[in-house]
Amino acid sequence: MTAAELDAVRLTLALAGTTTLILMLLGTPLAWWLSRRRGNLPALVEALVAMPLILPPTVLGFYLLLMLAPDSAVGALWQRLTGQQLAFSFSALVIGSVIYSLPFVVQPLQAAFARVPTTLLQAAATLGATPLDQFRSVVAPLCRRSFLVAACLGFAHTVGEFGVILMIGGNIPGETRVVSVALYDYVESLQFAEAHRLAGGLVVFSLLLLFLLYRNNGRPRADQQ
Amino acid sequence: MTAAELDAVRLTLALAGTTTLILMLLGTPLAWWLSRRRGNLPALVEALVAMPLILPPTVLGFYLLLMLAPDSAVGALWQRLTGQQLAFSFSALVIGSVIYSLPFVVQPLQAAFARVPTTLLQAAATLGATPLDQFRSVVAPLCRRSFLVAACLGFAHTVGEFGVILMIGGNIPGETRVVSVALYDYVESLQFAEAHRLAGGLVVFSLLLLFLLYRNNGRPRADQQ
Amino acid sequence: MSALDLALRCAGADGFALDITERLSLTGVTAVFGASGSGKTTLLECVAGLRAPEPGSRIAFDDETWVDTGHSLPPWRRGIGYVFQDARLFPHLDVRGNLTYGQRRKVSAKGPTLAQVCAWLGLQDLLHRAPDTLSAGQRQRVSMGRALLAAPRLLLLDEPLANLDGDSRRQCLAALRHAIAASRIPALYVSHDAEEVSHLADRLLILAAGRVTEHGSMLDLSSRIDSALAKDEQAAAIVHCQLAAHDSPFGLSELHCEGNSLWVNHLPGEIGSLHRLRIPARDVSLCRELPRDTSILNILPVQLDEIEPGDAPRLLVRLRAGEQFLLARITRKSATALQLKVGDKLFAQIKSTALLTETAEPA
Amino acid sequence: MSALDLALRCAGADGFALDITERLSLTGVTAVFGASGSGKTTLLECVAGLRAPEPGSRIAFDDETWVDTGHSLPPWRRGIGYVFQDARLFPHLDVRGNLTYGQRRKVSAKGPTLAQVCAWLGLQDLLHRAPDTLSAGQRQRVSMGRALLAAPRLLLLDEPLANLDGDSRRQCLAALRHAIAASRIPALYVSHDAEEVSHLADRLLILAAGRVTEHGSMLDLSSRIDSALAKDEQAAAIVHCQLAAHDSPFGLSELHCEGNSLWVNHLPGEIGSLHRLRIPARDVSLCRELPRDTSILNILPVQLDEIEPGDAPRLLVRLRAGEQFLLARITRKSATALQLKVGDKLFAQIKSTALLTETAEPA
Amino acid sequence: RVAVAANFRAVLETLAPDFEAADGTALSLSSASTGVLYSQIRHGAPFDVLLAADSERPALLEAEGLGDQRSCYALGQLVLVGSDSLDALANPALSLAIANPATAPYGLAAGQVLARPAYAAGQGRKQVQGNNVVQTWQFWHSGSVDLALVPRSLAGDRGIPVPAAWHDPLRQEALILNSERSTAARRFLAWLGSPPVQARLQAAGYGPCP
Ligand SMILES: Nc1ncnc2c1ncn2[C@@H]1O[C@H](COP(=O)(O)OP(=O)(O)OP(=O)(O)O)[C@@H](O)[C@H]1O
Ligand SMILES: Nc1ncnc2c1ncn2[C@@H]1O[C@H](COP(=O)(O)OP(=O)(O)OP(=O)(O)O)[C@@H](O)[C@H]1O
Ligand SMILES: [Mg+2]
Ligand SMILES: [Mg+2]
Repeated sequence: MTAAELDAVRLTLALAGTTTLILMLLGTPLAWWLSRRRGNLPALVEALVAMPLILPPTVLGFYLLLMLAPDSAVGALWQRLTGQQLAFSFSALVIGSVIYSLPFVVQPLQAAFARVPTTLLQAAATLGATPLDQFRSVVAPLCRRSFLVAACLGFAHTVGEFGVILMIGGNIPGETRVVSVALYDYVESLQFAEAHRLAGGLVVFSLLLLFLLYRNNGRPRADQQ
Repeated sequence: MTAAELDAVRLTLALAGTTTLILMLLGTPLAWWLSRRRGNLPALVEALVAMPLILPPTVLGFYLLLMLAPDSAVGALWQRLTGQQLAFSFSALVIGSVIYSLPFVVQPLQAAFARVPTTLLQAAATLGATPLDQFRSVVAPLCRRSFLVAACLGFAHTVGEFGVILMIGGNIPGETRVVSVALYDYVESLQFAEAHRLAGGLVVFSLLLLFLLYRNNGRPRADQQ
Repeated sequence: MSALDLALRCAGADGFALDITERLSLTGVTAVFGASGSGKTTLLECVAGLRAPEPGSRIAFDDETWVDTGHSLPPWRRGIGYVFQDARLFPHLDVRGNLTYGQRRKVSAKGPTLAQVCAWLGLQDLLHRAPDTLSAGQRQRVSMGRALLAAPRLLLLDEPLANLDGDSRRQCLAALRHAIAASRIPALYVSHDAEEVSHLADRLLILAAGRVTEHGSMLDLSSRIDSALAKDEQAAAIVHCQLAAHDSPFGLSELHCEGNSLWVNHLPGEIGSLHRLRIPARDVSLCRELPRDTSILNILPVQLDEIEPGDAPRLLVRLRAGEQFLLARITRKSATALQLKVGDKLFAQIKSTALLTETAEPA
Repeated sequence: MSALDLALRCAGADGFALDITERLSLTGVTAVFGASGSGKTTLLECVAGLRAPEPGSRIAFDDETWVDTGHSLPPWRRGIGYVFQDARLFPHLDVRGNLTYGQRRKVSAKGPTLAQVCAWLGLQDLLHRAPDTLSAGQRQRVSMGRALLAAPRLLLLDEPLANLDGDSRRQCLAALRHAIAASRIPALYVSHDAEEVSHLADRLLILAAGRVTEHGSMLDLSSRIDSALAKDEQAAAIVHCQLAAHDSPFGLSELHCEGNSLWVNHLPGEIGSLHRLRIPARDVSLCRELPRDTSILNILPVQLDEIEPGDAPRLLVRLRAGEQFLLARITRKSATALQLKVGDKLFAQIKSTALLTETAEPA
Repeated sequence: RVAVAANFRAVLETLAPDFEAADGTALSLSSASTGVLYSQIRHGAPFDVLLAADSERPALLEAEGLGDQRSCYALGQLVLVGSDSLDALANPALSLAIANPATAPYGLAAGQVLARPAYAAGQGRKQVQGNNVVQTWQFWHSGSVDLALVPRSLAGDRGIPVPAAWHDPLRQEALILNSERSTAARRFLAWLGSPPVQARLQAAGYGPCP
């Protein structure tokens, strides 16, 4: 593996890791809220969360670029706060990936949360558990597998994403040039041997990781009740 | 809306519709099988299903193109059977979309199926329901919402996809030029006004559709048990 | 005669293992009795095909092999009706949908109608309700109705009346008796309630720690003082009688039992018909002289047949009345005071108010 | 004195509405009785805060307002222990995890230890087990233990013993009595079993179709022949007695009740201590003359106080023994034969074997 | 920092070490399609030089004041692959891949070639559009189409050249972007225009700028 590729791998892992972390932190309460409420507002929020799915990544990336550019409100604010430009930075990639991958995290979590029996939460409440405690001690362990699925989808999708990332990241080596973009570069510049190698490595690595994850987190009996 | 755009919309709906249909038909038994088995084979299959997530769409498209080309095994077989070339046909788009969107359908369904209480299936079995009948009369209605989520994710993702489609579809107007590709063309050729218009239409339409869907299929009580 | 042949081994957690080799006769009701955790539910689940017994196990229903080496008939082809300890209603169907679930899938043309079952179990007003708006007792009744409507060849009932109050309990018990008698479905009936069981059961299977400790006809087992049944507070003997007369003004019926009269609650039936009576041991007291001017209507001359040994405060004694036996539970103090010994001629007093319980079928 | 003040309205499906305005005294156990679907669970859920009553409802526990207009204390701050009709164990925790769930969250330092509760309820061998490998009765016992370990200020028990066999039932009942007596936790106890209730309860609340039909002390209600309780097959009177002597060789104790001796199963307690005895109406028979040479040890001279009117085959009669009352259920035929009328001097025979049931607390 | 059109990246990567050795300045290559690069530069992408695949977008950027000193660094050459003769373009039985005329200059050029009366007979053929020239070449390379009109830089010596007069010149222009490193950028462009480098570009399939 070349040094440039190593750079790209490092960057990809950092990006996917950060994104997944933020996604889980953000997506969990959102999904919980959505799963417990019904009405117009939640339905609207739910639809909004699904929006990034509809737009082609480059197009979404284009709009994100408009949003994050230095002359936009968000971009300007960021620049005032951090002194750095937002667009074409690692932070921009994280923001883009979070928005893009949000539905992959929220939707499975929401479906899982909705199926946690209210009766168990009631039992926990009578035993002195506050709602947060109920979530931590009952909902979370019962939905372990769905958390896994959500994190996997979020992570994998961030790894595989490149349209948005290319657009708002700018393919800058060591900064925003992640594996998917590098792979794209290889294919675009007809370096098929390198492309095969990188793609093969990516596939084998992910396959192994997912395989181990899925095997050891099979279908626990506890999840079925 | 121009005639060309209308063509693209028509094509997109046809593609996403067909793909979603096939995805549900294919993904449901697959997810069911995965949710009821544990061991190495299911874990491997599960990991394989998630693979398309990892690869950037254009790269995936490139490999798919190699797979579907007339001199490949699949392409040749197809040509012998149908007399038509597979690559750059609507069928190729469907195949590509199905592969690409499979994880979005299988994963939420699998998580939902895993949480259907075995006790209910046992009750159904003692009442004379065969496994297929149990699925139809117990699992399916209990997982109604997850089917909705899966179909939405699959549909939306097919609509939004363009890397794979561009690669194996060839951007042929009226045949493989779907909305996402048209939108991409607008952005690429600096026709921003058109891009905004098309993207806006897409977003508003989808938002409305999803909103209505989610509102009327809130969180049914029955799903919670 | 049809029978359920069992040669079962099925392990549970912590070294528990159900281990049964038994031939259960398939007419009427077989009660399954045993302490919490003794394997009653496990037995029913194995018979239903919901739990796989260990290799080498065999289950045959009449001439049909259900389980044998390398073969297991799936539950949905065994034609059973299972009333689960938890009701297990389908949450996405209303009561009507739950009730007719099995009916729509039944293979035989027999079986009661929806209207009949609703009337028996008092479900008419609940048909459109969702299961999660039902009270526990209501759920349990729906679950019974669902099993009955499937027109099964074998009923498996796991404490179906546990959550019911006295009235509903009596009503449902009557419904079960009726359904079982009318359609001649054999049943395995798990219960913790000896009285409930004696109303319904013809045979008794007692489990302890996964093994059969007793198995036999209700009649035989209930007249023994050394059976597990006798230890129960509700121990009772069962006697055969013939309906002799009706006393309509007082709402009673007169039965003849070994030449003596017994007065019981009005029994439907023709003069001369045969009946089985359950006589709880705790309702029987003994005197050496014929008591007079007492509110107790039923006094039988008996001979003391057997006295439970041991020095517990209370004893069970077996009394012979002609060819049949009664049980009486008395204090050891009384036994000593009366100087009871085998062979004594005594009078057994039985409160007629206690004799309200005719058992399952006319014998 | 502490009390639970209720002014509740809570609608259910199909026009059902719980409608209660009552002040429940909070010492000892209040039994909640009523037919299936009469609103018992609904009541408990409202008290626990799991179901929101209609606006205008009020619940106050001692001086603490739990529910009032625009205010509702959340369940986790009410300090209750709820034993659900379905056990509701946490499937992802083992038995130990379930038992200690509430214990780890309790606010008071009181409450029994894990070891104590396990011993009471026989859970020692189950601690590492997953809930789905437990039998129904085992699950129910874990659920009880979980509630007790949370050291609640108020126990809500919804048929906790429904799935238990006779022995486990007695064991758990004893455990509950012990826990309630030791920690003086008040309890609302839903049950269908009159006998179970009379062992435990000090007060009785009877519901029918969502409304309170009777509410009062167990003692008062149980000596009335017109209460809903009297209709039950298990109707019984409760009398106060004083422990007079132990008869160790025979395993009995002698009690004095209004100047008469009653022999019962050996009672733990000192000579002179006060006890409450439950005397089931069906175990009492009447004679005009003092019977002799009988196995019945307990014979009380009584005066006939009241006869249930009507022409049912069986009647309930109330008997005065000094300042206290007994109930007897006899056939109308006997009543007519004996020409019973109010004021008659009679002898009540009570089988001592029936007198095994001391009620909740020494009175 | 060089923003380079995707199809020029491979060539530039082989040349880059020479410049770095000669000048002592490290090159950082960022590639995307020219359209994407344009959007990025308009929204503040931190590049010093743009090597576009066309002349239109550098001109737009210059007009918007985001850069100056627009210059041609190479001229594209269109070739036909998949046949020995240009006459194949008149055969409707053979399928053809071109780049998207709306977004790629090579596509535009291909369109102009196909518009020639001599090839009118080929109108009914199956014709697919690649998103860019690379994809167009991949279509042909995978065997999915019979013919493709692609740059000579991709085809190597496999294709037959299309006369340059048949289409507008394919000027690939560079632009010095506003940044503090514009002197290094100017040195880079001067080096790119130097005869030895130009010679290597021609070997790679590019023509000299007029
Ligand atoms: N799914 C299971 N896996 C392992 N062990 C089990 C399982 N279900 C029950 N057991 C154990 O097997 C034994 C018998 O359980 P079973 O449910 O048959 O008892 P039961 O007689 O029905 O008791 P109850 O009257 O309490 O319902 C118990 O020790 C129980 O803990
Ligand atoms: N969640 C609910 N929504 C609407 N109605 C309900 C709900 N739960 C119970 N009901 C109805 O309210 C009435 C009282 O129910 P409740 O559960 O309180 O009865 P219960 O006295 O506990 O009966 P059981 O002894 O059978 O458990 C019943 O008619 C029942 O159908
Ligand atoms: Mg059981
Ligand atoms: Mg209830």
